[in-house]
Amino acid sequence: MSGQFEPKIAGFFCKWCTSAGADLAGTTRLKYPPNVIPVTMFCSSRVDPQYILQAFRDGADGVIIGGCHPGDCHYQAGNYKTMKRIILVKRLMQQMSIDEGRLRLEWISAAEGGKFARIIHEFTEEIRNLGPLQLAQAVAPGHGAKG
Amino acid sequence: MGKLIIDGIETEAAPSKTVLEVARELGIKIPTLCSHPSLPPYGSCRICVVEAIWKGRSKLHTACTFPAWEGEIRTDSEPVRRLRRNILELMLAEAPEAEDIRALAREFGVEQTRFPVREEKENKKCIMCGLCVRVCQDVVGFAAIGFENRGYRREIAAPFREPSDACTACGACSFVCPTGAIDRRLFAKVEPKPIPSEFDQGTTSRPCIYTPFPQAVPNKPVIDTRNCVYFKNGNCQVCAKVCVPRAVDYEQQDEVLEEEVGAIVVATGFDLFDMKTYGSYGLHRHPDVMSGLDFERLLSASGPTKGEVRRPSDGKVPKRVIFVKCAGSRDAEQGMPYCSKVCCMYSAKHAILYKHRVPDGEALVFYIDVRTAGKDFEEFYKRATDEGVNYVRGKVSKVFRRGDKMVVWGSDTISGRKLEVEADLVVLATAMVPDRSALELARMLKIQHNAHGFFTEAHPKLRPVETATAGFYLAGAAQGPKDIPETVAQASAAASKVLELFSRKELTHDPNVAAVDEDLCSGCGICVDVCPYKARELIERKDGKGWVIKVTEVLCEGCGACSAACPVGACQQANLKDKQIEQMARAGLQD
Amino acid sequence: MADKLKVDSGSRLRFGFYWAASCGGCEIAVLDVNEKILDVVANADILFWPVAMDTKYEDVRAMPDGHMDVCFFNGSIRNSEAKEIAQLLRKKSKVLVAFGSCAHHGCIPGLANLHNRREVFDTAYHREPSLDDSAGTEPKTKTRVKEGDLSLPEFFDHVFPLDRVVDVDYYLPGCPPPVPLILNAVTAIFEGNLPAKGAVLAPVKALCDECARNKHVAKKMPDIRRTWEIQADPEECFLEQGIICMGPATRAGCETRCINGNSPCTGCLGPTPEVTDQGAKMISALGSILKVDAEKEMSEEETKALLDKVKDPVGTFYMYGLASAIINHRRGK
Amino acid sequence: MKKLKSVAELEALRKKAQKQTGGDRTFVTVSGGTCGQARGSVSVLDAVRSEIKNRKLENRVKVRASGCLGFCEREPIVAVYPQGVFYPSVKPEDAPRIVADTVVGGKAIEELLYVDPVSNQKATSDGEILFYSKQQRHILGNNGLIEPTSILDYLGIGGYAALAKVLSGMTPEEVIDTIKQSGLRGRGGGGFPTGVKWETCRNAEGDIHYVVCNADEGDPGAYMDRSLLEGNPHSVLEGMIIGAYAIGASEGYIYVRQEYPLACENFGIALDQAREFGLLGKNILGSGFDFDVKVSRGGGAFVCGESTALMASIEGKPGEPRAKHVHTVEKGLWDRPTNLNNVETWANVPLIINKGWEWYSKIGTEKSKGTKIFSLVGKVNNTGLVEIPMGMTLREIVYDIGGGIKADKRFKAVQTGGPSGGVVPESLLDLPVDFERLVEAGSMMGSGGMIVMDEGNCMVDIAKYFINFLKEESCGKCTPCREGLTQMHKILAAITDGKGKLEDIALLEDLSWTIGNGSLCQLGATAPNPVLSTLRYFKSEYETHIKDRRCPAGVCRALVRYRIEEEKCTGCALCAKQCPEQVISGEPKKTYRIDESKCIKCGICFDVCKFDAVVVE
Repeated sequence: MSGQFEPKIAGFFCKWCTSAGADLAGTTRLKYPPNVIPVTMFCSSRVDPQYILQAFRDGADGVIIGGCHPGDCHYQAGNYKTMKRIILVKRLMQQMSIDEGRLRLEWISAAEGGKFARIIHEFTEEIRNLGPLQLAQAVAPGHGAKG
Repeated sequence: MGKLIIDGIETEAAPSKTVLEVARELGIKIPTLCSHPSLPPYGSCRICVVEAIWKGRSKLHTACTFPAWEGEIRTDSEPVRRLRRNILELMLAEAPEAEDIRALAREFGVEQTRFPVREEKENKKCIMCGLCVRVCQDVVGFAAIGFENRGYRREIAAPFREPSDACTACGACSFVCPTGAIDRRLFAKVEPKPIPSEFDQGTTSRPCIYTPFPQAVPNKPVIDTRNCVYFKNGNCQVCAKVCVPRAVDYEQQDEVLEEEVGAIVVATGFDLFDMKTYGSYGLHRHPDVMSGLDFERLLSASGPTKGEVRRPSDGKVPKRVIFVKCAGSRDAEQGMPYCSKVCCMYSAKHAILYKHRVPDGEALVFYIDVRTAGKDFEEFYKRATDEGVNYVRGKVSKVFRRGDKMVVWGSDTISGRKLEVEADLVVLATAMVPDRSALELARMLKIQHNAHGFFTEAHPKLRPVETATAGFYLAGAAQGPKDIPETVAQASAAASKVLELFSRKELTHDPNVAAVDEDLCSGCGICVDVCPYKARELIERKDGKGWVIKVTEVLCEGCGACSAACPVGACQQANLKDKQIEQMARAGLQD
Repeated sequence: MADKLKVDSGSRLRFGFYWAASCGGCEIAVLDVNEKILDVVANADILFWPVAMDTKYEDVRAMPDGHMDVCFFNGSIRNSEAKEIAQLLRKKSKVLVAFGSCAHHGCIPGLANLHNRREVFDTAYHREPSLDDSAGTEPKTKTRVKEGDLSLPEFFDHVFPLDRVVDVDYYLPGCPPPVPLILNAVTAIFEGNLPAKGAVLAPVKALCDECARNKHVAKKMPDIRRTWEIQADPEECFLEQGIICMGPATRAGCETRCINGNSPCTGCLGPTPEVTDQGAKMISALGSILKVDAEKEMSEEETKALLDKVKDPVGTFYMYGLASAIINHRRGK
Repeated sequence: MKKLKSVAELEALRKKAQKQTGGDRTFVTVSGGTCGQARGSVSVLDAVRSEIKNRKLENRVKVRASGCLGFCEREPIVAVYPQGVFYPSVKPEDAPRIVADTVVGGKAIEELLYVDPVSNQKATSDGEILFYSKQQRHILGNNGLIEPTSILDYLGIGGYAALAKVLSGMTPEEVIDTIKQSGLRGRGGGGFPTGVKWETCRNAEGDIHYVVCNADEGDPGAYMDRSLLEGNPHSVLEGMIIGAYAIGASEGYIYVRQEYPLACENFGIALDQAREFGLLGKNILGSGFDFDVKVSRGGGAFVCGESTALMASIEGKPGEPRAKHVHTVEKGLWDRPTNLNNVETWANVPLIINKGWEWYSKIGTEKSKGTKIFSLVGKVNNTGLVEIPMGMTLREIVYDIGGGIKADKRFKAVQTGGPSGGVVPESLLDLPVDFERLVEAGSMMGSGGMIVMDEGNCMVDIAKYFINFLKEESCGKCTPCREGLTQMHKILAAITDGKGKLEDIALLEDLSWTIGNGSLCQLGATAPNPVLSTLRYFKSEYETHIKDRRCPAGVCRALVRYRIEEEKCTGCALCAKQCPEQVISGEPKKTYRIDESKCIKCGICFDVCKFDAVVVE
């Protein structure tokens, strides 16, 4: 690992599909990079855009959100809301010159352990290629960052 | 109302009925040919003639048309027999090839007719009773055939003697014809489309009104409304006419029953892999290649051959049957890397039963492994080999037809030889796949399933009959291939789990329900429709100063969508607040 | 905080006002209190108010620390001078109030954080069409002339809210702060009734709470429209008409002054207490109610196309709050 | 013409009509029925008309194209009134003389008058002709007095007076009672009492009742109904209207065969006229009674004369009979009460109403009242339509009215009742003709066919002929009729072909019983009659055909041979010239010979030989 950039990736996964898919990937002993720090929530619609921005500010080089496939949401339509939010956040990121590839929304079902492993692998490599985000709060000269 | 005496039996006169009907009610047999319960009396064949005696005068009438007035009826007097004999003689001359008429004539002692055969008549089986024409017009409502010419030139024909589009080859005419005189090809452009019997795996056909399978519960017939003539054009209704207790009700509709339940056990069962991608095995292409389930029907006493092992193509008794195991199962390339679990044992059973039915027949089983992990399973397998079933270890690569034989190409991996074996019948142990309805149900219930569509249990070791969702349980092959004892065990376990659930006085609920900070809530209403369970509603504040969201906690399933949607952070999920999540993420990122 | 001021009846308070990077509207707002200014004058001495009084920085420097009771600081921190004066006033004031959106969140000047100093200078001094740029002149902190060295304040790369450079006691939000909030604040000061330090001197609820257009029903947004696209129904909620209104994510207290003029809220009072990032929250809310009844029938492409109707996400959701947002500036290249 | 709104208006109109047409005015009647037209009456009529025109007599002399006058043998007939001079077999070239001498001059032309074939007496008027004088032409007689297309003519001879009488005071029950008392029985063949039928129909349950006129006259050689419809359609219509009134029907049908174009046309005209005059339609003659008649044209199937088949045909279904345990008077057309009567029956109704049942019931025998029209055909001298009172003997009909057997041959039998009737032999010549007697004799009244046969008729051949007709006309619905008649015909054909077996006679009897008792409808039930009655009276002829392979009448070709008697042959060679097969050879003036091996037995030589030299053996 010496010298190679190891990206930090925040993952927000829904409990029913993507987290279950991650479990499946695990129980089927699939290998995938350890760069993703997963946070499991009940539904991808629980993901507040603030978390994404905060994760970036807290040092994440990429953020991945995993939900159920459209139509398969355990809560009927949560993932549609997630989709709309993520689209807007990506637009925002564009304006802020943050490569929108650093944010990824994926539909991974409980059955898709393989897909989970593949996506994590793929995303990790993409972020690795994009390099560190290095997004620190702007600070006035002579001042340390606040909060 | 006066008395009617039929063959000495006294009964009430019933002018609304015919003598035939009353006689039949009394158990008196009167022969008929042109009469059918689905059609009004016609009186053309005259075979049902009876002697009516009224005020001392005797006259012959047809029982099918004659009202059951008061008086006396003799159904077997000498004039009656004489007339029937003579009519049958005329019919024998008219329809010399009609076996049914010959048989009926014999009943009346007529072996020969005194009349020459009506050579000029084309149809040598038809007695012109007109049932076919009437059923086509009055019952089916097509009028695709009719009488051509009149008198002795009469024939049954399609218009212009050309097969027409009006005829759908429904077969009603053949069905009612008392002498088997119908040649459908003269009427119909199309081939008849028999309705395949679902229960017999399509190896036999079934009528539009049928009992789904012999042990169906309730064991009552159903109407196939997609094919029933009545539902197509409002005609026929024969089943209603012949049903004595008047039980046929066309107004009945499929009903969607709404039941409130406390738990759901998902037991959608399995289907057979359709083998379409296994073209080289020839299923669906060669009649003599069949699935294990087809063979099961073939062995059944209530099956298409009444239990005789006869192959579909020519009805011959197969002298060599090859059983191919793992037809689809354990084949990752076909997307079924799993073992279907039941095939080893049922193939052994089939082979043994086949040997019992055809003692001089040869049963050959191709296998990858013989898996007998079950109580007495190994012993059963041993019995199969002891009884002469040959097992060959190796996969089959191809099945094809040569002459009237099926040829199986396979390998014997023990001896390392390539094999070519001819067989009369090939039985494929096709893979078990989830029932096709399972996926839709999975979506509806939001139950997880694996890549093959089998439902996923909450925990493979510790919670094998529960799903991740409280109140939903699994049983049987819906969860994965399994045999009957295993299914019964799992179903019993699921039932126990349900009972356990029901026996609790209180139900626990996930603590991650949404809450509202009333001080912050501005009553904007954004979160209301976000909630899929209608757990959120706007109410006026008690002090009258504005509106606030109220959460019905028991309805909340804890998805947290409202929390994300709330533009002021007033809505927070208990035990999973924004700050907690942010901290979780931060903690991970700071590693 | 009340103890800090020690306002006694009879003793007069000492006030200061300062204007950093801002439009001057906040100064006008002070006057908008109308005759209430007389109460202020009656009860307080204004020691420092550059827009109205000729007081030198040196005079302020000369004051003992904590000499002024309350200093109202409006404007964001754009350059070293503003920072310096902020620090000075912090020292000389018992209570420092960030007055108005610029001091609070950076406000419109904060939108400059979409660019850095270089880009601002290029635009302002080189690419301005009315400018003769043949000499390529631009401001420098130090310029040597024959009379000696001239100095100018340093133009920072980014804009900051007041509390990024000094400790702030209270915030009076709004662009400019609504008169009632100013009066409330002043009254609280006079009555020694100030809340705990760090408070925003405005209601904690969002604007919907006081909005007459809020009909208290499940909110749905049918489409995204810009204000000029339709003649907005003055009775109906803007969001329900497809117009993005920041009201749900913005503090109340303005008495819906924009909405009363049939113009949607743009969010000048900033987020409510539990919210870190007003824009992100509004994005989340919008994603929740936009076509909520038809979302399942829409393809991802259709959804994208719909959301493309939000022409300028930063300008829409961060008009006032960019400089204080979680990500408060555009990433450098 | 304005609609007549009351009986009084009708009577006023009648007076006007009588002034124009009746009484002592001169008019010429030219018979113009289908049979007359076939014999050239149209050109005779044209000739008479042009002669009248040439002499500018149009205003003084009226020329009538009447319907059939019955004396078919002597068509076309011209009669000049008021004198009643009767000219048979008129040719167009006779017209100027008739107009000049008889119409203008008032004298009969001797050489054009009728000469009785037996007595050689000349007859000036029809009353002097035995053919007519023995008849009672109550129904048919009016044909000569009117032009069938003129309702005024009909009114002039008292037409619609019966209707007027009924509508001006008779209750339906009274009408039915009158018909019942008169003893009128159905003329279509069944002989069912008409009044009883009407009463049953009237009392039958149903919102709508129908009356139907059966004009599907299908018997070969019978044309009574046709001549009535052609010659006096209003009389039939008037009967129907009265019947409808009595029964309570407001709709009627006439089922008439398409092969009767003139009948269709004339009846159609009558319907139009009746509607125009308000004798059909709503509120007939102001009585409040509504009725109209529709014409339904039949395709000419014999079986459609059977009531249920006829009704099925009107309903648009195949003309096949159905079981009639429930009668059509209760469930007929469209399952509603329907009263069906034959043309002649309907035509009797106005007569009975006008003259009263007392008068009517005096005509005929005890059980068969009134007159009956027969079509007298066959080997008699005077063929034609004859109307005789019930009870007249066959002998009177054949010898007096019919003028005896042609060519003085020996009488053999009369076939009555149409194809499914039977033969009455010489021994029964004195049988009074009525419904019961004919049935007793093994035949029936039928609709009135009467075919006279002489010694030249083979009875087996006759039976075969009728069975063939019935076989061809069988609808084929029921087995006994369809198959039985087919087999019966085969047996008869075998017998006439010389291939008969002795047991065939028993088989024919068994088959007859089977068809008679087993058939669905009356047509089938009566179909064996030709066989049964010929077997009854002429069994020996069958036996001769079978045992001796000989046809005594010399009709059955397979059983005859033609021979030329040398002594009689003059060698005229006529036979040789006519022989279609050219198998008669010889030299002129010497004896000719028939090559029997090649002879097809067509009989032309026999017919053409003027010296009776050709004999049949």
